[in-house]
Amino acid sequence: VILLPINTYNRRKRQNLEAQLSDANKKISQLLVYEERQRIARDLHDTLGQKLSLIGLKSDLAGRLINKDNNKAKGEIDDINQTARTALNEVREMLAGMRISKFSEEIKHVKQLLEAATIGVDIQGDKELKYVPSLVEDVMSMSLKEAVTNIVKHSQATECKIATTESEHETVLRIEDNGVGIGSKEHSPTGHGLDGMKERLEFVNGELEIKSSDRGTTLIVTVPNVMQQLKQEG
Amino acid sequence: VILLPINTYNRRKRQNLEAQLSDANKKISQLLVYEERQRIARDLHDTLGQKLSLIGLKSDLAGRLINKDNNKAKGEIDDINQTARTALNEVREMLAGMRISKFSEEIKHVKQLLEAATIGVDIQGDKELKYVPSLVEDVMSMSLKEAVTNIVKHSQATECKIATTESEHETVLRIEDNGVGIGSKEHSPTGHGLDGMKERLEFVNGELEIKSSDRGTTLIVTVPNVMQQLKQEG
Amino acid sequence: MIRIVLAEDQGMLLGALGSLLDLEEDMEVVGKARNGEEAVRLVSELQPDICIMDIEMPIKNGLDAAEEMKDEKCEVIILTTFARAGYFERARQAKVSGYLLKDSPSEELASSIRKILDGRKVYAPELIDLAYEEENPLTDR
Ligand SMILES: Nc1ncnc2c1ncn2[C@@H]1O[C@H](COP(=O)(O)OP(=O)(O)OP(=O)(O)O)[C@@H](O)[C@H]1O
Ligand SMILES: Nc1ncnc2c1ncn2[C@@H]1O[C@H](COP(=O)(O)OP(=O)(O)OP(=O)(O)O)[C@@H](O)[C@H]1O
Ligand SMILES: [Mg+2]
Ligand SMILES: [Mg+2]
Ligand SMILES: [Mg+2]
Repeated sequence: VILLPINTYNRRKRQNLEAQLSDANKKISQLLVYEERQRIARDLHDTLGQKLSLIGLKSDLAGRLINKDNNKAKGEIDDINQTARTALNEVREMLAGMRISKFSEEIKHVKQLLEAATIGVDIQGDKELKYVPSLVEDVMSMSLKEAVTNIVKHSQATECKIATTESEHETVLRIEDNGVGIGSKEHSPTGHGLDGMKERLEFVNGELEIKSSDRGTTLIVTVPNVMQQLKQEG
Repeated sequence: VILLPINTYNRRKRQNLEAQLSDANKKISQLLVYEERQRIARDLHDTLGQKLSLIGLKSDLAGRLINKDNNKAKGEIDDINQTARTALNEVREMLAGMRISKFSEEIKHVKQLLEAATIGVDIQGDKELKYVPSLVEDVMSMSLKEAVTNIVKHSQATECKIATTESEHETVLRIEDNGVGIGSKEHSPTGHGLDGMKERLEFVNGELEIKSSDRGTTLIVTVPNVMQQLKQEG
Repeated sequence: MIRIVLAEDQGMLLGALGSLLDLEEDMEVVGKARNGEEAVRLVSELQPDICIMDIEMPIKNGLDAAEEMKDEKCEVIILTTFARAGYFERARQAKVSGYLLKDSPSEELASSIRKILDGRKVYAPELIDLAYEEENPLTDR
């Protein structure tokens, strides 16, 4: 009689804790996203700060030059104009970088991109990612976008197939084109799109596999669903 | 023989979960702070974008006005100058707000600030806040910082007294200076430091009281300790 | 005449700052450096009254340059945009007389220069960051 209630109590307490824990883990994964974004924001503020200081000093100077040397004052004003425009572009880029990129929206986006380039599109599998935390979703979206941008820019393909398969253990994204293949160009690649993709994937324990021949290129992005495993153990 | 190991297993499992949970909770509380900061960051980026557009437009205008109406051109240039400074201050505040501000560290910080300005410092009461959750701690730190920045910038004081009193029901922070008092300057105040402080305090159900005469200014920040009541109930 | 050496790696900023200070009747910019090393050399060659420096510069940053100028007669002012952990403390150790915002109005900069030549120190509160060390004896009060 004594043992049973304690056991029930323990079990209930554990279930309670488990629910809280899974909730907590979800939030922690979001936290990672925020940290990453903050890093980006900070980087950009440095250049932004420089530009705003410059505008401050130059407007100071222009104010003093006016009536004394209008030509010079005009030169300073033109510099200010140019600087403000550059800074504004930086802010826009920063804002774009901070926006949450939902995978389903990225799918729509790349579809438009391919259609605009008159490349046939075939999309298979889920458009919503169910198992991945938002940091991973972010990385998947970025990978998809980079892969399709490359197809449009480099592949000369006429067809593109995008397939998503999700299981409890992993999420796989496959992007296939029937173009000329990577390495067909003589000059060595100068871009860092694929490298950037690899780096971001590494951060979430994911992988990038590239298959390429003169009949086309296939990118396979695989990410393990860790959070899910944690749930299974409990 | 069967019941005991299961019980031990359960207990160990529970302890494990509890440890993870307390760890997770710590991270969640940080997350809340990050979310708040993120919100601020976003707001500021919007205003920053607007300010830069404004600078772009005004510098365009000033460039056209010069040689035609130098007075008007000068007016636009002065606006640009003011706008750039405000924008930079906003970025600065945002960066400061994004840092984790522990109250005990803020105390050290304002001490340095006052000493650098050769204002005498007297710090009384606890330097660690025990009862407040981290969001409130953040607000307290920001209030302390703004109050002391104001003293350094505006008060002409020679002495500053900072006192913290914590009870289970409320936390009170008192910042006193022996300067010229608020409102001694003729022109109406243009800053939003004190308004910002009030707004943030409202958000955590806190209050700001300002006492000021020509013998100095006292700010009293009071925050109820709601979380504590919650803990007692639990 | 107050003789000034400026150091700033961003060309437009260097130009604007120089013109602004030259507009002050009692001031003259005698040298402009694009990095910390050049600043150290110009200060020892030209023996100015004051050296105004940016922090983030190539080859040698402003804080390291200020450290090397400790024994010169010349007063050092550091100009920067954002507070950074530990920078202010380093500036104090390098015995700089001023630590100011890069975007402070030119009258304010000019008046700070005059104050500093009167033997005072001027620090912008916006830039005083946390020195994350435990104890920092702030001696020179
Ligand atoms: N789908 C593809 N078909 C053919 N060639 C490709 C494809 N994807 C990439 N490449 C080749 O690989 C190179 C490297 O791609 P990567 O994305 O790393 O850089 P990039 O696209 O050139 O520049 P960035 O992505 O930085 O704008 C490309 O320059 C291109 O030559
Ligand atoms: N301790 C003080 N002693 C004397 N005057 C003060 C004091 N604190 C504030 N003031 C006066 O009140 C005004 C409003 O302060 P507030 O902090 O809101 O703005 P600010 O400091 O001018 O600008 P900001 O905080 O936005 O940089 C100040 O401009 C100043 O005139
Ligand atoms: Mg690319
Ligand atoms: Mg203020
Ligand atoms: Mg620089």
